[in-house]
Amino acid sequence: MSDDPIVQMTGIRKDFTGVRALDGVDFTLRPGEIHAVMGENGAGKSTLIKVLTGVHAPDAGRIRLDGRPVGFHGPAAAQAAGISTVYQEVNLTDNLSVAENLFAGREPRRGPFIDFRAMRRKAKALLDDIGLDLNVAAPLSSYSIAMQQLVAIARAIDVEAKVLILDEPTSSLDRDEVEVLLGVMRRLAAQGTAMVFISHFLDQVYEICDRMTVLRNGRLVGEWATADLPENELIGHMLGREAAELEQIERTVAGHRVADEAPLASAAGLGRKGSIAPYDLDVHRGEVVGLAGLLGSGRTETVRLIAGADRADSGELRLDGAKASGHNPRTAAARGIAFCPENRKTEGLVGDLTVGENMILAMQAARGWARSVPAARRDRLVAEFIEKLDIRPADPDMPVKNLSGGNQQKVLLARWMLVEPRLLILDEPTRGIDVGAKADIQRLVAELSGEGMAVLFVSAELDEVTRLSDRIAVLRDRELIAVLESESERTVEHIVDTIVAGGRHE
Amino acid sequence: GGGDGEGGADEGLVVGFAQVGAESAWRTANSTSVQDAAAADDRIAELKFVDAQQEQERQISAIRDFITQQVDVIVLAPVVETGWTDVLQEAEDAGIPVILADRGIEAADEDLYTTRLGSDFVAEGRSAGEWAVQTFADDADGTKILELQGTTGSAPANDRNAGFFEVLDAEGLNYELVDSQSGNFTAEEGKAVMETFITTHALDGIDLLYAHNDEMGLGAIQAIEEAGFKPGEDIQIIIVDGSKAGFQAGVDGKLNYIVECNPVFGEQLMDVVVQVANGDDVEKFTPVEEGVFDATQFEAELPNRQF
Amino acid sequence: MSEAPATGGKRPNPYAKRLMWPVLVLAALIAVNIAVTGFDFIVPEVNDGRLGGAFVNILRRSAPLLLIALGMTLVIATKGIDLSVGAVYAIGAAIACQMIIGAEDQTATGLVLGAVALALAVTAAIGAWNGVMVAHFGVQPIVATLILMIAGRGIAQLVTGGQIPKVQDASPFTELGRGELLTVPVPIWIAALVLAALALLTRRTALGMLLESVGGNPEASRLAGIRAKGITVLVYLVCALCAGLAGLIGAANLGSADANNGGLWIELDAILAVVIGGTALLGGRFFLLGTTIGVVIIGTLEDTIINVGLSSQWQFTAKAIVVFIVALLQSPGFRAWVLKPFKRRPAPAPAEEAMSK
Amino acid sequence: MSTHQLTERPSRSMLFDGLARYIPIGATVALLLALYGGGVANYPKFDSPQVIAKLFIDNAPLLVIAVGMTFVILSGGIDLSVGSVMAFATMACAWLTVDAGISAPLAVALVLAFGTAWGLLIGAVIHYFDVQPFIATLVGLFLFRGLTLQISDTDVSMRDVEFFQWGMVHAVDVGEIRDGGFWLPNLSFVAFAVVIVAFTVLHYTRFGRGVYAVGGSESSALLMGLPVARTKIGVYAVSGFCAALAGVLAAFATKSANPLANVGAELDAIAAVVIGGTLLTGGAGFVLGTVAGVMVWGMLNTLIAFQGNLSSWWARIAMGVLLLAFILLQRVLARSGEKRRT
Ligand SMILES: Nc1ncnc2c1ncn2[C@@H]1O[C@H](COP(=O)(O)OP(=O)(O)OP(=O)(O)O)[C@@H](O)[C@H]1O
Ligand SMILES: Nc1ncnc2c1ncn2[C@@H]1O[C@H](COP(=O)(O)OP(=O)(O)OP(=O)(O)O)[C@@H](O)[C@H]1O
Ligand SMILES: [Mg+2]
Ligand SMILES: [Mg+2]
Repeated sequence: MSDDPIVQMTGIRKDFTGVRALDGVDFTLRPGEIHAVMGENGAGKSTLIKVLTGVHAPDAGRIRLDGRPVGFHGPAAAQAAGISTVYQEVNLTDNLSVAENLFAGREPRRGPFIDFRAMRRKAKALLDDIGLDLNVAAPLSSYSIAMQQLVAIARAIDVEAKVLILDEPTSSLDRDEVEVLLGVMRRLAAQGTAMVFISHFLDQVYEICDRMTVLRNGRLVGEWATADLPENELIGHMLGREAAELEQIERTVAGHRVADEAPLASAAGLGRKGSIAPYDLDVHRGEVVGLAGLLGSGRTETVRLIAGADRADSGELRLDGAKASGHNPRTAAARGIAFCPENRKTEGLVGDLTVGENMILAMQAARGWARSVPAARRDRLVAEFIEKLDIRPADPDMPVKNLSGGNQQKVLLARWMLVEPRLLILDEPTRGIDVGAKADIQRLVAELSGEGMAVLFVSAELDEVTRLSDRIAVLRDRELIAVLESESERTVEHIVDTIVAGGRHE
Repeated sequence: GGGDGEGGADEGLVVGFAQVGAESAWRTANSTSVQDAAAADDRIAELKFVDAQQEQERQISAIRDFITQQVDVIVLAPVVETGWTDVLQEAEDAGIPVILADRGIEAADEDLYTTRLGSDFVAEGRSAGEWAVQTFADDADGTKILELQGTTGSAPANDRNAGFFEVLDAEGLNYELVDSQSGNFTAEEGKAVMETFITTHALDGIDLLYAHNDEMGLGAIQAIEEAGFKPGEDIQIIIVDGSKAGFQAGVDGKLNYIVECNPVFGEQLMDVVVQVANGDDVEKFTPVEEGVFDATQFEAELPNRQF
Repeated sequence: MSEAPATGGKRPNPYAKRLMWPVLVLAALIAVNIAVTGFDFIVPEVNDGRLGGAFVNILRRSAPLLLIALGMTLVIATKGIDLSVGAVYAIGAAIACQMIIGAEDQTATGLVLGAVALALAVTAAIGAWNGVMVAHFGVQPIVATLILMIAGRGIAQLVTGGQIPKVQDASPFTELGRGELLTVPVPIWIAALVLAALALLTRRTALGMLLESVGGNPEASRLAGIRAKGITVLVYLVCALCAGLAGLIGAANLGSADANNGGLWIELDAILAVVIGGTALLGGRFFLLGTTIGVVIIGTLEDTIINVGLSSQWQFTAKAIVVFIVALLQSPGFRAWVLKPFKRRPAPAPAEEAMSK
Repeated sequence: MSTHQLTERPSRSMLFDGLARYIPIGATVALLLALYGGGVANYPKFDSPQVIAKLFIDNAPLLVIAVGMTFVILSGGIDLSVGSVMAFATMACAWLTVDAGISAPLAVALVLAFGTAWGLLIGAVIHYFDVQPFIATLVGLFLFRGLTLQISDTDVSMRDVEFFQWGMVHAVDVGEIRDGGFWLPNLSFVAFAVVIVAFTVLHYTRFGRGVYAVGGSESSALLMGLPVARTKIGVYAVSGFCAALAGVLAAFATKSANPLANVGAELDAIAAVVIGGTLLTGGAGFVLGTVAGVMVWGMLNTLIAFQGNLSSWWARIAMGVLLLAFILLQRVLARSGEKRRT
C-alpha cells in the first residue's frame, strides 16, 4: 500500500450565510484505508463530504485527487472521477424501482435501450451480496427507510470506485446488517479502496477504522491512528469536554410503575391488514416501553397505530379506560399522545419553516389557528429547548432544512416535548445523533418518565432499548411475539433468543 | 338533394350547426334565434348545436361529427376564413350541403358551400365611415379619431377597421387617427382602454370615437362620463351592433350613430336550409337585413330590438 | 422552486430581499411612464371630490385582480392552485346583476345588499366545493379547479341566460365599482381592507404559519396534528370569496355582468402576480405584500404599452419581456452569472442551488 | 459472503407492488370504455368506427403537445407555452412558405428546430437560473402569442403549398362512413409515431428514466450523480419540439394559420395528461395514459356533439359534470388500491 494520499484537502473553508461550517480543515485519505470523520452534530462532517464531492464549492482551500488539483462541478463529476458517495439522508428516488435506483445513470444497455432483464438480474445479485432479499421490481417507496439505506449503500459499493464515502450509513441499521456492511467494507479495503466512514457509533468506528479525523465546530481538532486514541479521549476531543461527564445515564428512578395502576394506554387486538398483526400492549404512566425487533419487523407500524398516524382496521385502543374512537394524529395529540416519526425529512420537519416554527408547530396545532401562542411565551419556550437540547446553531430563525441532521432530529424532539404529552412515542429518536446528544436524549427520556410520562421507545440499538426500558415488546414478522417484563429477561441476548424462538413457533 | 339520413324527408330535416361560441351578447342572440327558429319550424326535425368556443379545430371536429351522424344539412358560422377546404370537401363527398352563416370563408373555397347568409363587416365599416365623412366634412382643423378595435386578428375587427378607413381615405376626409387599441369586444376592456386614452390624450379636441361593437362602446361611454365629459356631445360616438342597451344609450343621447349588425336571422336561415335541402337554386350570398340609425331614429327603433 | 431566501441567521430580512426586485421593476415602469407623460402620471388629482389621475386609475382597475391574487397567494401557499377564479368572478357578477335587474326598484339598498350577499354566499360555496375536492377527495388542485373553470362560465351564462344584464346607473350597486369614500375610490378601499384583513388573519393569528406548514410538508403537518383538511378548505373558500368580490367590483364598475368575458384569463395574471411577488408555486412561504406589488406591476404595464404608443399587438410581447426581466432579476443564479466577471469569488457550484430546495 | 436472510419477507405480494402504479391508468381506460359504451347505447351512429378514428384526426396536434407535456410534467415541471408556440409554428410555416417563399420542407425543418431551440433556452433558464417553470413558460405563452400576431393579425392560407396537402391524404380508408367505414389521414400516423417514440424513450432509455428520477426527487437525482441539467433542459426541448410539430400538424390539418388559434391549448394538454393518471408533482405516470387522456377529452366533446341540443352554457356545464364524474370515479378506483391513512 503506497502512502501517497489519494485525497488531500487543505485549508477548506465553507461559509453558509451566517454560519461558518468549515474553517481551515485539512483532510487526508490514503489508499486502502478506512478513515473515520468524527465530530458532534453540526461539526461539519457532512459539509466536508459535500465539498469534496462538488455539492458545495469551497470558499477557500484546495482539493487534490491522486495528486492532481480538482474542483468538481457536482456529484456526477465526482463519481466520474472515481468517488462514490452515500450521503447522510437517503438520497434515492422512491418512485423508481429498487433495481432502477441501484443502476440509475449506469443501466445495462442493449444498443441505446435499457436491458431491464439484465438490470434486474444484476440487482438481485448485488443485493444478495449484502444479504438482502427484496423485490427489485417493486418501487423503492414500498420499503422502510432502513431498507432504502441498504439499497443506497449497495448502489455505492457496486461502482468500482477508488474512494467510497459513507456518511452515517448505519444510522438505521440493526446489528446484523451492520456486520454485513462492515464485512463488505473490509473486503473493499483489502482490494485497495479508500473509504471515509462517518458514524456516531463509536464501537463501529473502533472496529473498522484505521484512522480518524476529528472536527469540532467546523475546525480540525486532529488526525490520529485509531489505535493511538482511546475512546474517552476521542470523546473528549469531539465534545471539548470531559468524557467522564457522559458516563452515567443509568436510570435514576427505576421501576417507577405502580403495579396495579390502570394502564394509560391499552391496545387490545389493535391491528391493520398487511402491515401489523393484531396485538395487545399496555403502557402505564411513568414507564418506558421499548420495542425491539429486526428491520421491517413492524415496530414502526405498531406505534403508528397508537399514534393515530395509520388507521387500525381491527381491535381498539383505550386511553384511561375509555375507547379512543376516531383516532387520528390530531385527536391523538388532544388525548396527550405525541409521536416523533422515524423519517424526519418526509414526515417530521417542514424544511422551509424556521427552527422556532417547527418546534412550536404541534403546540400551535393543538390550540387551533385562531389562538396563536403569544410571542413572548413562544420565544421563551423555543430558547429554553434550544438550550436544553443544545441545538446548534442556537438560532431560532434559521430555516430548519439548513441544520445538520442530528440537530434536525433534536428540533423534532423539542416539538413534542414542548406540548408535555402524557404518552411520548419516539420512533428512532437517536438516529444520527452524536454520543453527547444521545446521552442527553436518553437522560431526558429517563427524566420524563420519572416525572410520570409514559414513553414508547423504538430503536434499532438493542443496548439502548434494554438500558432505558421497563418493559420490552419484541416483534417479529409484523407480529408482537412477546413482552419481556422481568429484569433478567431484559437483556440483549434474551431479546435475540426470543426473536429466533419466535420464528420457530410458527 | 341532401343526404337521406335516417331522418327522412317526411319526418323533417336534421341540421348540424357549428356555432362560433358564446363570446358576446350578439352571438348568444344569434344562437338563440337559430335554435328557436329550428324548434318552431315543422320542416326541421332536429338541430344539432355545437358551441366551438371560438376555436376552428372544434368547429372542424363538430362538422366531422355531423358527417358521421349523417345530418341532412350543415350550417357553419366560421371562426376564420381559411382552412376549411378539407373538411368541406369531406362534407361534399358525404353528400351533405353546407351553408355558411354570419362570416364568410376565402373565395377559393366558394364551390364547397352552397350559400352564405350573413352580414358584411366591411360594409358595416363603410357605413360608419360614410356617416363620419358626412358629419365631419367641414371640420376645419381636421377630425381627430379614437378607435376601439375588436379582438386583435378577428374578422369583424379587421373588416370594420378596413371598411371605415377605406371610405375616409377615399372621400379625402382630413382626419388624424389619434390612437387605436383593442378592447377585445368587451365592456371591461373597452372602459379600461378608454380611461387610458383619456389620461394620455385628454379629450379636448378629440372629435370621434369609433367602437367596433356595443359593449366596448358602452364601456367607453362610462369612462367618458366618469372623467367628467358628456359622451355624444363632447365627443361623437359610433358603435356597431345595435343591441337594446346600445339603443338605450342612443336614446339617452350618449352616442350618435349605430350601424346595425343583426344576429336575429334564425327564420331566414331555416328557409335557406329547407331550400338547400330541397335542391332549390339559391343565391351564393344572402345578406341579412340590416340598417343604420342616427340620433333621430333611436327612439323609434328601440322597441324593435330583440337582444 | 424555493430559492432559500434567508440561508443565514443574521436576519437579512427575507421579506425585504424578496420585495426588492419587483419594487425596482415597478419603479422602472413608473419612470418610463413619467418620462412619456410627465409627472401627472403619478400625482393623484382630485376632481369632483374624487381621487383620480393615471396612477390612481391603475390602482382602481387593479383592485379585482389584487383581490383574486391575494386569495390565490393563500391557495398557492398550501401547494395548491385555483384555476376557477375567472369563472367564479363571472358567477359572482352574474348572480348579483341578474338579481338586481330582476327587481322592480333597482335603487333599493336592501336589494343590493341582498344581491351582494347572495353572490358572495354562492361563490363561497363554490370555493368550499373546490377545497373539499382537494382536501377530502384528494384530487389534484389543478384538476379539481379545472372542472369549475370549464363549467363555471356555463353556470354564469345559465344565470344570465346568455345575456349581459345591465344594471341601472342609479342603483347603489354601481357604487361598489365607481363610487368613492373620503375621495378614495371604493374598489381601492375594498382591496386595501381585504389585504389588511388577510395580513392580520395570517400574521396575527397562527393561520399563516399553519398554511406554510401544510404547504411545505403536508404529511409532517398531518402528523403534527394540524387540521390540514380544514385549513385547505378554508383557503379555497377564501380564494373563491375574493374572486366573487372581485366579480362584484368588476360588474359594478361596468354596471353589467359579462358571463363570457368577465375575468377571462384573470387566473393567469393572478398567478403571475403571486409569483412575481416572491411566493413559490411549490408551497411554503407566502408574501401578501409581494403579491400586491406584482399586481400593480401588471396593471401599470398595461397602461405603459398604451402610453408608450405601442399597438395592441405589442401587449403580449411587452408583458412577456417584463415578466422575463422580473423573473431573471429575482433569480440569485442569474444575478451571480451577470456579476461573475466583476467578482473574484468562485461561483457557487451549480448543485448548491438545487440542494437548497 | 454470507447470504443468510437478515430481513423478513415482504408482506405485499410482488404482483401488487408491480400493479399499484397502473391503477390510475387502468381506471382511465376502464372509464373511457364506459364513456364509449354510454355513447353507443344512447346515440345512433355512435358505434361507427369513425367516432374512434376521429379522435385521432382532430386531436392529433393535441396528442402531440400532450406527449411533450408528459415529459415535462413527469420531470416535475410544467410548460404553459405550448399553445402559443404551436400557433406560432403554424404561422411561421405560413410566413416562411407563402411570404418568404422558402421551400416547405425546409420551412418545416426550421420551425421544428426553432421549437426545440426555444425549449432548450427556456429549460436552461429554468435549470441554471432557478426560475419557476410556471413563470418561465408563461413568458413563452405571452411572447409567442405576441410574435404570432406581429407576423399577421389575420388568418393566412397555405392552400397553394403543395407540401401541406400531404397531411390530410387518407392513409387508411376503409369504406364509406355511412356504411360503417372509417378513414385516417397521414397526420394521425405522425402523432402515433410520436407516441411510440416517446414511449420508447421514456421507458427504455437512460434519458427517460432520468426524467422519472428527477421528477421523483431532483436533489436526490443530483446526489446520485444523474445528469440533472441535461435531463431538465431536455424535457423542455422535447416539449418545444412537440409544440412546434403540433403546429406543423395543424398546418397540415387546415393549411391555414390563425393568430388566435390554440388559445388555452396548454390547459387541454395538461388536463389530458393529468386525466391520463400522471401526477403533476412529477415522477409518476405514463405516455399511454396521456393517450387515454386525450381520447377521454375528445370523447367528451364527441358526446356533447352527438347530444346536440345543449345550449352553449349547458354544454360547458355538461363537460364539467362529465369531467367531475370521471375524476371522482378515478379517485375511487385509485384509492381502493392506496394505503389508507387516518
Ligand atoms: N445548506 C446549508 N445552509 C446553511 N447552513 C448549513 C447548510 N448545510 C449545513 N449547514 C450548517 O453547517 C454546519 C455543519 O453541518 P453538517 O451537516 O456538516 O454537520 P454534521 O457534522 O454532518 O452533523 P450531523 O452529525 O448532525 O450530521 C451546521 O451548523 C449546519 O447548520
Ligand atoms: N424485508 C422487507 N421486505 C419488504 N418490505 C419491507 C421489509 N422490511 C420493511 N418493509 C417495508 O418497510 C415499511 C416499514 O417497515 P416497518 O416500519 O414495519 O419496520 P420497522 O420494524 O419499524 O423497522 P425500522 O424502523 O427499523 O425501519 C413497511 O411498509 C414494509 O412494507
Ligand atoms: Mg451529517
Ligand atoms: Mg421503523
